[in-house]
Amino acid sequence: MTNTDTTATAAPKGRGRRHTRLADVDPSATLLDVRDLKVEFRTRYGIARAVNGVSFSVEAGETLAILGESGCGKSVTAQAIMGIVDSPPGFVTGGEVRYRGVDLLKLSRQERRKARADRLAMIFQDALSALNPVFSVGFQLGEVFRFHRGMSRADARKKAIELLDLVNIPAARQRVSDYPHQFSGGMRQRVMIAMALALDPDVLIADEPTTALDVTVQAQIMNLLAELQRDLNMGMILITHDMGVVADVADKISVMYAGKVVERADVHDIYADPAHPYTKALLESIPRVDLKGQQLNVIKGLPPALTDLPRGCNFAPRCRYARDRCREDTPHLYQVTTPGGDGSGRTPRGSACHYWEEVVAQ
Amino acid sequence: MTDIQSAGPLGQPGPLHGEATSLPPGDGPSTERNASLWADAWRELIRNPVFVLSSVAVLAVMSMALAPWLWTSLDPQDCEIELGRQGPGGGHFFGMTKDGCDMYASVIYGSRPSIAVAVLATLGVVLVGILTGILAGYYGRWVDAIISRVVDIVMGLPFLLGAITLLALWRKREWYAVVAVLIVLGWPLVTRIMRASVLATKNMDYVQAARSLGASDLRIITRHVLPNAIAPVIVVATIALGSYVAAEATLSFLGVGLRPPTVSWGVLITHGTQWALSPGHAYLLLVPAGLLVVTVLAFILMGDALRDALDPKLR
Amino acid sequence: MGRYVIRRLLQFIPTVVGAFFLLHYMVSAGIQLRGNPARAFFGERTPSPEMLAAVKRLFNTDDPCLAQEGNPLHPFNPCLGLFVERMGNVAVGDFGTDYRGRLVTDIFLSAAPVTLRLALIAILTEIGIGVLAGVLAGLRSGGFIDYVVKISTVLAIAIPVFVLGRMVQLSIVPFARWLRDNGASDDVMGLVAVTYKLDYPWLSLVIPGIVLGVLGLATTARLTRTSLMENLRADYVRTATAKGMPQRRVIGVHTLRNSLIPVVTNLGYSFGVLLGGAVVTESIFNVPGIGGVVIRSVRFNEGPVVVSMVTILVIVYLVVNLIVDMLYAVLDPRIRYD
Amino acid sequence: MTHAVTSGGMSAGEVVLEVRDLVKYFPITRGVVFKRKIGEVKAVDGVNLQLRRGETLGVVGESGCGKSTFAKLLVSLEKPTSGGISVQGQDISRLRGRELTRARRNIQMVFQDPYTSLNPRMTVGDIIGEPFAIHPDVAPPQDRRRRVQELLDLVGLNPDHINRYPHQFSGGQRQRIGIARSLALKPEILICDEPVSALDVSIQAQVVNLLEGLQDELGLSYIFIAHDLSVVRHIADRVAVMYLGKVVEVGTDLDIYDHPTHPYTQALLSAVPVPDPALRGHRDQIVLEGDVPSPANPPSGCRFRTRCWKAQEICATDVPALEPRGGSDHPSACHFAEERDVVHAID
Repeated sequence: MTNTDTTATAAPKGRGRRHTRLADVDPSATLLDVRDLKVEFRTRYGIARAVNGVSFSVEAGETLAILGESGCGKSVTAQAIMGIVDSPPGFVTGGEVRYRGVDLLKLSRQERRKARADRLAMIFQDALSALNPVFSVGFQLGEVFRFHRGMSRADARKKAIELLDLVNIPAARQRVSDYPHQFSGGMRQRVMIAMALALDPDVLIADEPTTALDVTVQAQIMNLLAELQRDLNMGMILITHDMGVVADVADKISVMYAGKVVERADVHDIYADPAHPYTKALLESIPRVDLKGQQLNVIKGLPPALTDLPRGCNFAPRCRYARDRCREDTPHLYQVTTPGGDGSGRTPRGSACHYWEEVVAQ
Repeated sequence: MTDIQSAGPLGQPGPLHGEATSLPPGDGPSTERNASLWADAWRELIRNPVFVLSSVAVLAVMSMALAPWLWTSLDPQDCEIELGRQGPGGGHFFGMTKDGCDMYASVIYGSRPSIAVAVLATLGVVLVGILTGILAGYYGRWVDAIISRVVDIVMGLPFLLGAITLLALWRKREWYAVVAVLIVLGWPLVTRIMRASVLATKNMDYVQAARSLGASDLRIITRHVLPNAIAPVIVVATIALGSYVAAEATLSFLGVGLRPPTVSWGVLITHGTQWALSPGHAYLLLVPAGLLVVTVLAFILMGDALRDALDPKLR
Repeated sequence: MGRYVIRRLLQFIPTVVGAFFLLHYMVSAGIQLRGNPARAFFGERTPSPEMLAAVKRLFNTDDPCLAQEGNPLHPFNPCLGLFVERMGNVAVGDFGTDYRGRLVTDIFLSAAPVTLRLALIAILTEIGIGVLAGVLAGLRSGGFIDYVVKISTVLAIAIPVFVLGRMVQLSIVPFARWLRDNGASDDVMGLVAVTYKLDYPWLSLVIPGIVLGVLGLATTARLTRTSLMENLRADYVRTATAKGMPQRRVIGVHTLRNSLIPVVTNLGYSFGVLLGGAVVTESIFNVPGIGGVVIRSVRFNEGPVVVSMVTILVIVYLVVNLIVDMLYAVLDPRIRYD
Repeated sequence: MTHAVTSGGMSAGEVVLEVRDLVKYFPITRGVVFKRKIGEVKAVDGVNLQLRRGETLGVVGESGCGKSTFAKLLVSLEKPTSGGISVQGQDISRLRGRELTRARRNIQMVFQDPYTSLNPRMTVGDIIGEPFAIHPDVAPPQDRRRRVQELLDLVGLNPDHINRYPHQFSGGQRQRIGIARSLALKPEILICDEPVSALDVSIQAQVVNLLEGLQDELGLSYIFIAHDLSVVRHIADRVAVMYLGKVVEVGTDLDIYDHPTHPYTQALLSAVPVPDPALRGHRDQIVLEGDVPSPANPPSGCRFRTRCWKAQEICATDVPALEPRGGSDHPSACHFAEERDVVHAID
């Protein structure tokens, strides 16, 4: 472990007064290491613990998928990493987001902004609302270069055209002065990607990038993303609810439920031997295009309200493995060893279930 | 219907009933909001001190207009011209009007014509506006084209200028002429709001569902469109009521509104403006104008509070 | 953009004609219902038939259509022939004369510069202070400034302009006296004058202009505030932040432009309010502008002069609205490329 | 044709719904005062389909392919430009007034969005009871409450919740309310327009299972419109694939998913991700270029030709008919139809 690491752990909890600096990055440290991240929303109906102690890490050239249903806190996690949680009502109340060893949560505003510009980038689900309707895409792309690289208008425009070319938008030279509403859904998402890639980020966070798109367009966009990620050697965090998309592109997966990571594993292991009842139930509840006559299993009930989480395991009320212990004792992330894994042990597996062995065995 | 009656629980009772039974009895997913949206808005409103205060003020003013004798035992007609413009004091806490009547009694009784004009004008504007708004929004096509064009045209006449013109040609300014002019020039605003609201509601799937069940237009409009589209109109109507109270006064001031012997707030304030700059007579303006401003303010604040409570975007 | 402009221009013509027709129709119906304003002009006196006829001709109300008691449409006869005739007159700039024979257009032109100055001061107040207050309140919603802006704007909306004008005068009088006693310069005295002073064509209009602008200021501030707050929550604002743009650029460029769209669209409507308010303000501050003329014509029962004056103002209003719509298209490309 | 495979058993084969040459064009107008037509959006352009008793016909396609307009035509929310819709032999597309209202009892719709398809100002009892209010002869007033409670029970909701408002229910529960409403008049046919696409994955299965259970119980026939090909495969007996207002391929689920012959079907299926990382790189992947063209200005000849890797000159001139081709026995509208398995692993 590195120097910055120890000083940061020694620093008082909560938002440290002492700012760390982006210049302190250690190139040998993990690209992005999120530890025990906590975000809460203070609403008039109480405090919603949207993210409740989430940890994961990504290396360069790696794709981590965060999988979960709506309201599980996956998008808020992404926003907390970027530092764009709407505040109020949202507050990051704990944890660390280490980029190459530097805790982004302890950066000054100015440095944080620089990190957003240069190191991290994000793609949003709905490109139509994520792009400003009153500026041309050329302006919105070029702005990044004009502002962060001090380029002239003409140069920024040239760069914008290059980027549009990079994401395969036909006739980029003409389309650069068009407005977002003049593009189709798929093209808009390409513009979004171009904007994210403008300053060669090391980490790309894609928040449901294809949910609003048709399957054939989804395939185009996912291929483009995978290709760019490989070429630019980025670490990618893919946030989605679609288990099919994840199976195609992710290297490893963290499954979230009610603000917590309930299972994490290598992509092959998790589909072969899910070790958490939630993951297992999800896999059994989705139909597959290549199978007929499948029995769809149903997960009874609803996810808990984040303002009123149950005691013990959050999933216990819906779980078919649940016992008394589950309603009392909050499970931590147990280390999982699966018999059926391919033995390479690329990613340490974890499952937040007291009875994970039983889940794997069945 | 026998097949459904005999159906009972289906083949897979567990999963089918799971979602419903897993909830604690009597609890929906959001326990805080356990009633209709109006009830919800109401609960928020009665906790809002601004709304409570402004509705108390509105109720007070309304009772003045309906039953002025509850507020004063004095007769506003009981005047002595020699006492005109006598300042506050000597049993007349708010002084005497220009014509030597008790100012307090005059202001109380003066609420009636002012409020009556505002209430009637608002009623007319809302009725015409809702009707035309529904026609334009629901039926679309040429009905909408015609109504929207007429709305544009009437909106092409600035409100006060239009009112001055129309009333200038009316020799005696009876209350109903003022009401008529306010309605003629005011309805397009409500039409526009209602039309937009109906258009938004009309595209909701529950309207399509009712139509696919074979519901008549009348049923769809009264049961589905109107209840869901009317909230913004209620907000606007509340604020309009206040602004019509002010409009009555302004028209009186310009010499085209109500005029003596009718004693309205507008008439009293107009007298006040004529005398206010001479020393010691400011009360002639400040007393009736103060009450008018409080009234208008109450309606506006009430409308604002309603908007906040009814606007789903703020939830 | 070109098609939008053409479409707007094409819509402009029927609106103008329609507005004139509405005005004409209500005026005609008024005459048919309530008698000829030429008669009202003489008040209590009984004019000779010749004099009455002469005034009717002067007021352009001698059309027999207005007195056709037997007509089934009476008293709601639209008198289309008269309307066409009047439109013809309007088209060549003939708005008739007052009872002394002065051309209404001349009266209008001589009074217009004063009103123009007054309106300019009012609009500057309205936009400048209104947008600023709205932005400050919207950025710190729930904060102290927001509170102050909220209260003062609601108050400003609740007080009728003529009451506000008189109250401002009431509070200025002692202040002006004190200034005079302390030997303030003439310019300062011009500024705090309670009525218009010919010697100070700008200074003595500052206070009336601000009074006139207050109502628009309040609506502008409220609109800016809500619009800004709505846009601050928009996804594209989050995108701008995620791009690493500093706060002032996120707000100054990405949020403000979008927030000002509804404010601009409201400007046209608020100009109509301003015209009405100008009549009131000019009357309170004795400003010899168009409003003064309108009020005088009302007092002297010169209804047709009022109609002519208002007709000209409606043209001005509609032209301003047309310009505002063009401005709207400049701000919002979604309209332009419809 | 031999593709009439049905489920349910009992009176299989009887056609309950037949669509002939169904066309719906929406005019595009321009003009300030007088609207003149400058073009048409060809939303549905000559669709022929049959639905048999107890069968589920899946209709799949991407946004803009006309499948939602098709659903609205079937339940008479839109009037067809031409063509006919026969429900049990009666052409409902020409009906008006009371006759239409009566005919609606046989064909009802389940809507996509459970949040906008229920009137927020009405109680659940009023929502599910509205069909009885509109068709008073179906249930006498004193029976209505009981009938509503039976329907609630049927779709797996607590019958005591009759006086609650929609916002007190979750998305899945709301969709059950919508299904209960559509069943009130005992229709033969349900048109399900994307009934699960607005729901979370863990809730989708509940609604899919409910629909399947109801079909077995009540002998319903479904037209199941969706963009999610996996769900359609699960529930449908036969599948029609739509592209730009036309059906390009139709057949049993086996025909379409395991033996597709139209290039568009193949591309569509290959784009569907399979939740199994073991198949990664082992499936035939076809990535189409570009977006779906505008239905206001569809390409000449075969509409898919602008994105098709097989397109030749004939595709621009001749509209391919929907007929069995390329050694396959199910109809496909491609001049160069050829079977290609894109769903399963190829090696």
